[in-house]
Amino acid sequence: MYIENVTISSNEEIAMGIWRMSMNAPKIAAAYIGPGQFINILPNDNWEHPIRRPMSIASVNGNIVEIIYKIFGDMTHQLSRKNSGETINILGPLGNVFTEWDKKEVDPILIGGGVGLAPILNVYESCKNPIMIIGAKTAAEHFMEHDPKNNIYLTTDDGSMGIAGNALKAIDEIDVNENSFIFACGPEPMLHALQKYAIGKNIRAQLSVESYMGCGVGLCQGCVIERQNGQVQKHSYHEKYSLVCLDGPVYECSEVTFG
Amino acid sequence: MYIENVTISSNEEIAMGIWRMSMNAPKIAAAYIGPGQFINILPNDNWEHPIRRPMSIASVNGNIVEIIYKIFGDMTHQLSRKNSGETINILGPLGNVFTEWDKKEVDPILIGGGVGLAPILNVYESCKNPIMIIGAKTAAEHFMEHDPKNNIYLTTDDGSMGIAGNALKAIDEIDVNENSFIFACGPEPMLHALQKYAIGKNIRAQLSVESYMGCGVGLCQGCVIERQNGQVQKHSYHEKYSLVCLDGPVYECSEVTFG
Amino acid sequence: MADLSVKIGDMIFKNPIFVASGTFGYGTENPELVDISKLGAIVTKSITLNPREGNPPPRIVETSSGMINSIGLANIGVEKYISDMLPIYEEMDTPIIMNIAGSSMTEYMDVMKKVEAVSSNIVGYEINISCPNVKEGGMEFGVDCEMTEKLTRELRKLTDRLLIMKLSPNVTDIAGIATSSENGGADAVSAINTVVGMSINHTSHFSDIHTTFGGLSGPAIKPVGLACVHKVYRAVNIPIIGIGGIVNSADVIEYFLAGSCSVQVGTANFRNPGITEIILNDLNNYLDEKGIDSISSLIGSVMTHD
Amino acid sequence: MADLSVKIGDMIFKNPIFVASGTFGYGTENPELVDISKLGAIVTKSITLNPREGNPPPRIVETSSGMINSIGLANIGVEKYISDMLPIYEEMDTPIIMNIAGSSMTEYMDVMKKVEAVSSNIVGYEINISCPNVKEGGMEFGVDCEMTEKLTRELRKLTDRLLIMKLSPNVTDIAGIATSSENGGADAVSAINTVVGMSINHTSHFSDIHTTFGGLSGPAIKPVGLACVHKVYRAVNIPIIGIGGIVNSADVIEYFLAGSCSVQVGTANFRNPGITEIILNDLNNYLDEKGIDSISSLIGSVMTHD
Ligand SMILES: Cc1cc2nc3c(=O)[nH]c(=O)nc-3n(C[C@H](O)[C@H](O)[C@H](O)COP(=O)(O)OP(=O)(O)OC[C@H]3O[C@@H](n4cnc5c(N)ncnc54)[C@H](O)[C@@H]3O)c2cc1C
Ligand SMILES: Cc1cc2nc3c(=O)[nH]c(=O)nc-3n(C[C@H](O)[C@H](O)[C@H](O)COP(=O)(O)OP(=O)(O)OC[C@H]3O[C@@H](n4cnc5c(N)ncnc54)[C@H](O)[C@@H]3O)c2cc1C
Ligand SMILES: Cc1cc2nc3c(=O)[nH]c(=O)nc-3n(C[C@H](O)[C@H](O)[C@H](O)COP(=O)(O)O)c2cc1C
Ligand SMILES: Cc1cc2nc3c(=O)[nH]c(=O)nc-3n(C[C@H](O)[C@H](O)[C@H](O)COP(=O)(O)O)c2cc1C
Ligand code: FES
Ligand code: FES
Repeated sequence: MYIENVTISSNEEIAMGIWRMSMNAPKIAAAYIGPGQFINILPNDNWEHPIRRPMSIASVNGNIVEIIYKIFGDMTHQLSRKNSGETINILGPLGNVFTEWDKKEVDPILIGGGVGLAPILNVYESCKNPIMIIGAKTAAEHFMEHDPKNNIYLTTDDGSMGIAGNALKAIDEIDVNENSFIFACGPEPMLHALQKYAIGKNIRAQLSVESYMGCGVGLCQGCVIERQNGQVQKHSYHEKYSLVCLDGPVYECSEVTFG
Repeated sequence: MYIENVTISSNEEIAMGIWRMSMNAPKIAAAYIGPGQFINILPNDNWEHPIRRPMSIASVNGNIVEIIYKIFGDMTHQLSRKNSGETINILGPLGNVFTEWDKKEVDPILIGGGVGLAPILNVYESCKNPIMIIGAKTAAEHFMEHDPKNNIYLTTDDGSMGIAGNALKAIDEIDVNENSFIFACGPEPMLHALQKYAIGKNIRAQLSVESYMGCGVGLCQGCVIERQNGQVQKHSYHEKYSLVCLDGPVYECSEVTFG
Repeated sequence: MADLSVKIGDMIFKNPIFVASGTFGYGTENPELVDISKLGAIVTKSITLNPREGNPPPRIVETSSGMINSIGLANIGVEKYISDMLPIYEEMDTPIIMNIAGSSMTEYMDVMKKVEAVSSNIVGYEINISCPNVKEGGMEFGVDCEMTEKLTRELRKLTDRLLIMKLSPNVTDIAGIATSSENGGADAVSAINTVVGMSINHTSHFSDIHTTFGGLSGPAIKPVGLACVHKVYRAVNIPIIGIGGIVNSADVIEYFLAGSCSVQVGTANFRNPGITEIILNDLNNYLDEKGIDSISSLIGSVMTHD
Repeated sequence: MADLSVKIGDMIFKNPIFVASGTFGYGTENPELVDISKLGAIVTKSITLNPREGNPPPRIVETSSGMINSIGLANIGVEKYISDMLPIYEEMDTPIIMNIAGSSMTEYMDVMKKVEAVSSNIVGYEINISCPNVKEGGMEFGVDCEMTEKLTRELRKLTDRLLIMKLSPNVTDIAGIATSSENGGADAVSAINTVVGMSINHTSHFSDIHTTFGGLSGPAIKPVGLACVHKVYRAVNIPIIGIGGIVNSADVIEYFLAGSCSVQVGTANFRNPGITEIILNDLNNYLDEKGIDSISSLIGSVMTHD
């Protein structure tokens, strides 16, 4: 875990309101252990926003760490106004990783909803023969091609591209077998639906969840999610709640409770 | 009085830590009535610094309003990082003006200490045959030449350029007559000393004072300076204190009390 | 367009955006930058029985997302308010709420009696029992339930105009003070006045404020204002005027959700004297986009998790 | 190099930069980003008699220059603290101050008795009588002078270690509570805990915090913390540990000038777990540049205008 002032090597809008930023972060790149991990970003040094913003790592190549982010509020807006050559301060790598997607006996189904696509693309890059489903509200938010022949399924809520509907809709068009293993990241309703789906179909799933983070490093106890059956994790002070920043963000499907 | 989002036409360091910024501010330029007036600046739209920063107008040419500022704290630092083409929000023109410097029977002595030089340079530009004294800590903070033949006297506290010492030191080298009239802007100790000097020599003086301003437009009652003999001004709620933003910033020498 | 009108006592205000006492003078300044006829109401600077020169400078200083002030109730006194201001208000169609401060029950009453004795179009009184910056700021009332109730009751007897008690956040139990105001007969309470604060220059080692302590305002205190309003909302049945750190329409919505039936904008006026007009426009757009017919339907409707 | 050591009771701390309770866990986390041996002391997360799971999420939200939290005293309970933490502390050379919370006099006492019954190197106790987020947070003590004095007196009987009462800003008269702590036999007081606050999402209309109200911390509350410290400084003779919005060395100086004899850094750790080391370096430079021999010489030396 490091704090680095990193130089931005590129920062561009890749779809409507969706940006990709690359930074030269040698220490964090070296310490990175795999898809699912995130960094905690501080776009500037004023204290109007005292708290960093967590962003999943979308890829690591050499010293270059990449994120994909959506402009949501003030800090992501500020992020989008940074030019290459400018520096920002990041803390990472943080959190745990998706596992087993690289096992021979696993048929991975990668599902990314909204900005949840960042860690999913990260898995996709190293994954053999995955099926990938990426959901968005509308065509303009997609920057890939709907390509079912190559097992890339895009969905849009408004039907303007790919499959009309959400990721659940797309999964119906896919053959699911006992080796199927869902790896998903996205908004809570999507994860909740996938949790039910996976339990119903009796297939495994790993879900990367979001929560409001005060620190990202286990100090504030703010980022909790309720466990499903009180498993104790070594970093937690307690049994009912898990710390997403340390124990997560990736959980086995039935580990956590939504809503 | 207008609030304008103005485009910066230039912003450059003209001496060590001293910057000059020009902006295209047609409304404020049109409403400007003379040297002494100031604008109230908001370098950005975040609320970490809720309060604008007052800056004297150094010149107005056509639509172009110019300020000269010193990097002091966060807001002036942010100002210095603005590029031409970017916009900032300004409110003005505010405050009253130096008067009588353009009268035939007046021999003006213009004195600027530190960043107090901005309004002084403004008078200088339109003034016939003035004597001008500009004080700074050290040579690097000056951007003009010490040129006594042309009645431009520079002083430095450390003696690294021009006359060693403060503005009072320079005034000793000048012939003062009954038509001499001091127009000064600078730090409080300098103004206080000039006040005593002018009263002692029985010459007139107008002093542009600084005070901490919450609004610049008469709403907050924060910017007060103590009057010397309880003159009532039309904008004041009270007799003991004057509002620098409305009644000032320029006062007749014996109108106000220092320290 | 949504209905922005709000009701306090028997008065209907055309919109809920008021300017806060001490941040907009007597409503007669600065007409260039703001169309005051668009304001829901103007709360004028605290008036005391005698004119007050206010505290010596430095009176204000900026802090993180806020500012501290200690103006010290500089004001023209009630006589001059009556002679110079009331006639101007007759010409204005913006409702004026007169804010009164005092150091004793009699002082508050004397000020109100004088104003009630003349004819004017002011619509009500906001009673400042919460100024932290002067001994005479009424804080001894604002921190004590019994005295608050007594003062409210006496003032209630003097006027049929709106009677609004302005509450301090610098107390253990603001809901208790609000209840006392309600019991005393107030039409409404406004909350909050400034939070006691201090600032020191680490280079000069001087206090940044002449009186050492001052009142903190601005976005920094918005969470405190919201908490106070919601606590009071749970305790009383009279309307609440929300104050503290309001700088945009989202803030107004949050104050309504917490329980306000109108709001006052203070410190934000210093940054932009025309900010209330921007807030009003944005508020209209927000309500239209959300399909909310009347802003009053939002009052107190925050959804809590418990 | 200036002398940074400070004295509280009989204890000398090598420097005045402590980390605040609840913002640094048990001092056993996150060793990668901060060299904890450089800290003046670690105040550990509030411990209660029984383990507590804490409040449901959402537990935190950002506000202007601040944040609200309502963690709800999630903690491992005193038994586990004794079995799992105390042995680790034996290996550390950073002084540990144990923070205790409780819902009754007996609970505070029981926790302390259990710890006093075993051997450990903790140097003192900070008693949380000011957590605004749970019924069991001790606030009923923190707002009442008599109960504060009684609790302090009882705890004083149980230990010879440092006894520090942690004060709430959410009271009418913090100086009174501080005086009661002094009278009860406390070695020091720390001020402040968080300020009660609320935050609402204007789009969803939901409270941003599960428990509706939470505790505001960060730079936004620095003026409140400074004012509280200075008020307490004028009222008591025991040392004061300053807390609230400290993010850099200038803030530390200001807290000393206001009357603190050491400080705690809270929220700033979340932004940068290594921030205390930066503060410490800058503090050293500041004192050297100013030619100040000992930081303790600054305590309470703010220059006021009156
Ligand atoms: C583990 C994790 C990984 C994430 N990865 C990505 C990613 O790859 N790309 C992406 O676009 N977004 C990602 N997010 C979400 C991202 O952190 C928020 O969109 C961002 O914080 C918004 O900041 P803002 O200032 O623009 O918006 P704000 O206006 O501050 O906040 C709007 C919303 O953003 C969320 N948010 C704000 N602050 C935090 C915080 N400190 N922690 C968590 N959520 C917060 C809240 O839901 C809040 O209501 C991730 C979140 C988590 C927890
Ligand atoms: C009428 C007037 C004209 C001025 N003209 C000029 C000028 O032409 N060039 C120039 O460089 N400076 C000028 N100043 C001073 C300038 O306003 C301050 O240097 C500036 O506000 C510093 O802001 P900061 O954020 O960089 O520093 P900060 O760190 O915020 O403040 C440092 C110091 O700046 C002063 N200051 C901060 N805010 C204000 C405020 N709202 N009002 C007044 N003073 C403040 C205070 O003394 C404070 O201690 C003028 C001030 C006044 C009142
Ligand atoms: C400079 C200044 C002067 C004030 N004067 C008064 C006053 O005279 N009477 C009063 O009741 N409140 C006064 N207040 C308090 C405001 O009316 C308001 O309650 C407070 O500032 C919080 O709102 P804000 O955060 O929007 O500024 C004053 C506030 C400021 C900043
Ligand atoms: C997330 C969080 C958890 C906290 N938990 C505790 C606690 O368990 N016990 C306690 O006495 N104070 C607790 N506090 C209060 C801090 O110790 C400190 O008093 C307060 O945050 C003000 O300091 P700051 O502005 O530097 O954060 C907590 C604060 C935060 C932000
Ligand atoms: S974000 Fe602070 S503990 Fe997880
Ligand atoms: S700066 Fe606000 S009244 Fe002068």
